[in-house]
Amino acid sequence: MIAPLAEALDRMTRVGGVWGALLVAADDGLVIAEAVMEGIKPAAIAALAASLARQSGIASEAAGAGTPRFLHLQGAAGTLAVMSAGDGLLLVAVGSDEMNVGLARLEMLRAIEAAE
Amino acid sequence: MSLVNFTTREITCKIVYYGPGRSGKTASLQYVYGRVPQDRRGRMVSLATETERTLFFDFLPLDLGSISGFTTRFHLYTVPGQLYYDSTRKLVLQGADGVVFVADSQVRQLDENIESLQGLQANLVAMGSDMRSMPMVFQYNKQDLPSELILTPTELDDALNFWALASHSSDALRGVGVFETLRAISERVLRKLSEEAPA
Amino acid sequence: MMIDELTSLVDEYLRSPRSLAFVDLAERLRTEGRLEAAVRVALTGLEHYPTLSAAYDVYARILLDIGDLDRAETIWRELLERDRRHVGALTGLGGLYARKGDYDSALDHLERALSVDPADPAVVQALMRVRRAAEDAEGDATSAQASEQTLFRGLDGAGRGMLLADRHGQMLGGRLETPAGDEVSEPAAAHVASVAREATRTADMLGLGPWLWLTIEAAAANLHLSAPDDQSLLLVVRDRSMPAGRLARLAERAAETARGWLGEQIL
Amino acid sequence: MRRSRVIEAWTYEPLERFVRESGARLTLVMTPAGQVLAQFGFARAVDVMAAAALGAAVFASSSEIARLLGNLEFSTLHHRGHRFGIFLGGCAVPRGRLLALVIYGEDSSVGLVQLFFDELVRGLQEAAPEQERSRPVLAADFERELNDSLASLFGR
Repeated sequence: MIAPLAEALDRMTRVGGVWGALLVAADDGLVIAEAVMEGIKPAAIAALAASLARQSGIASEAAGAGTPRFLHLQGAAGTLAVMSAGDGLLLVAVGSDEMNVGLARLEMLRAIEAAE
Repeated sequence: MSLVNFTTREITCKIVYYGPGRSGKTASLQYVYGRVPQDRRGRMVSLATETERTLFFDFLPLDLGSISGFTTRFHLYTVPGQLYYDSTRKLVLQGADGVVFVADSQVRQLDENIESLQGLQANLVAMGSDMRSMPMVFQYNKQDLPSELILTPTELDDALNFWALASHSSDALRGVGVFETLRAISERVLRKLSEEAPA
Repeated sequence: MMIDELTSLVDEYLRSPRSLAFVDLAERLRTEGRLEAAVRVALTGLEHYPTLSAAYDVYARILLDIGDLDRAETIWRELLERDRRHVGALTGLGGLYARKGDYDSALDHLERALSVDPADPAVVQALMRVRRAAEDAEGDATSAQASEQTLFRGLDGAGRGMLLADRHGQMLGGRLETPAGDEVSEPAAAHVASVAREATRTADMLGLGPWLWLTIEAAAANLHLSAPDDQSLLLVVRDRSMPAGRLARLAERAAETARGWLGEQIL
Repeated sequence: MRRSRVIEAWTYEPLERFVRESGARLTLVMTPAGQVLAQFGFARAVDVMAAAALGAAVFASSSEIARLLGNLEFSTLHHRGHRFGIFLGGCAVPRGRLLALVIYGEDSSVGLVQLFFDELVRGLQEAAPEQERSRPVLAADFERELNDSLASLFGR
């Protein structure tokens, strides 16, 4: 994994409540890179996050809101955050319901700037 | 290996047309494709090169209707004849329930026929089968050519048919002998099924 | 049920008694009220297919019509043990408990059936029947009819940025306009149902627990999707000037309003 | 239009759940020789028997390449086209090896197909019957029916 990418994912995993961070190919729903805790299945996260992003994109366009940049799915026991990183890539963070989504979002933005 | 379903009473068998390049394997299938009503066959698939030489295989699914209460289907395949394609020939031969060896009756093609037959034997052995256990018939094609250019069926039997298998003369382009050969191999494949159950 | 449809099923069944046509035939005979014939076809079929869930499902429905509620319940319970998302079993148990007057269990099973397949009209019809029966049983069929326009009155964005839809992507109330003022309520309602289904599945499969809400920060606006109750979806859309946290709070209040309004509606 | 044609009933439930969850357009379950055991989804999207033969050929040739590379075998193969993707995967059941050919469109992805394919394999393995008891297949006098059938095929 090229250094900046590995570093960015590593920093995302240091945000409170994060169980794992991934870079995902949006169209294929496949993992490109990941840093996840034991017991977390990256393949499932990538496939489902990409599918949710695609469906959300269609709904957002239909509502006249344009292309989504960031998704935050809140569950009773967990959280999923997905940011569009451009070029058909998604940055994904998954974690507990206590996850600091604001901080995760900032780390994602930093990772994208670092990659540019 | 035949797919037999006792619940829905359906049989599907695979028959492979084998032989040297340009011996008339594809022509035989094209004749069958042209003669059989549309509702009794599927689309013919041909994986061929630009120069219409079979690259991988031709495929033609035939519906024979009900035989002994079993809906019976035959999947006819051809293999590429050129020596170069031996690895793909091996793949197409996998799971075959019967083989039609299409020999080119021209005198100048005898060596190619022999070489292709040896290749078939080697491939069958590699699959755990052989000429005796695999239902097989010979189709001596191009018998319509001038007699001085071709070997007679008897001469071809002497040169190729060491196992006293059924052999039929044919002119695949005009369809002569194609029906008889297909009937012969179908009989042998189904007889094998009726004598012993699927492996 | 068209007679020729039944005859063609009977022909297919007689031609090959082992074919799967027996499931449809048993169901057709059941809906025709010819319960004895339905039982015979179902039991004969089960001899050939001793593990086919669809066959047990239709057999249980026949038993229910016959009145043998206990055996029907046992079969549907076993189906659910093998596949807890089996729509036929969930719907069957819903009808069974409704017949017993146990409306809470009936609604619970029917709502679980709908969460598996929100697009199933049979389940929606059953839900409506049972809910109405439950209301009648409680004897408070008030019929206040609040108009849709007053649905979100007083809330920021009411009338153009709040939309209530059912799980099948159809409008319940509210209105949504693009920043340019074009109404997009219908298309938005249609698509949020798919998003909600994906959010439910994603949360379930990734161990995030039941999903509560989804926010989408998009180029021209922020969207907040939540479920005021298990039958409806609330979409709140505000321009980017409203931060995500405030949008979530606004959506919570809109959800409360929606629950009240839905409670007053007779569906 | 019937959404499924199931030759072997035990494949129905795992296959139906896979198509529902993965959003695949069509899924075929077949033998390595390309004989179809079950199909589920929009069959009109493709000529099923031709697709099965070609799918089996792709899997056979890639397994041969894997063998040449000393690699045991590719477990799955994926080809992404513009509008459709093709996914091929193997599955071992008591009777031998089966293949699944999955065709999916833009409303799904190879990630989703792979995610639910693993579940399909488990489902097929649990549902698959043991090796079928061997029984004689055809009546001894099948030749007459065979000849009649072939003759009618060739319009003789």
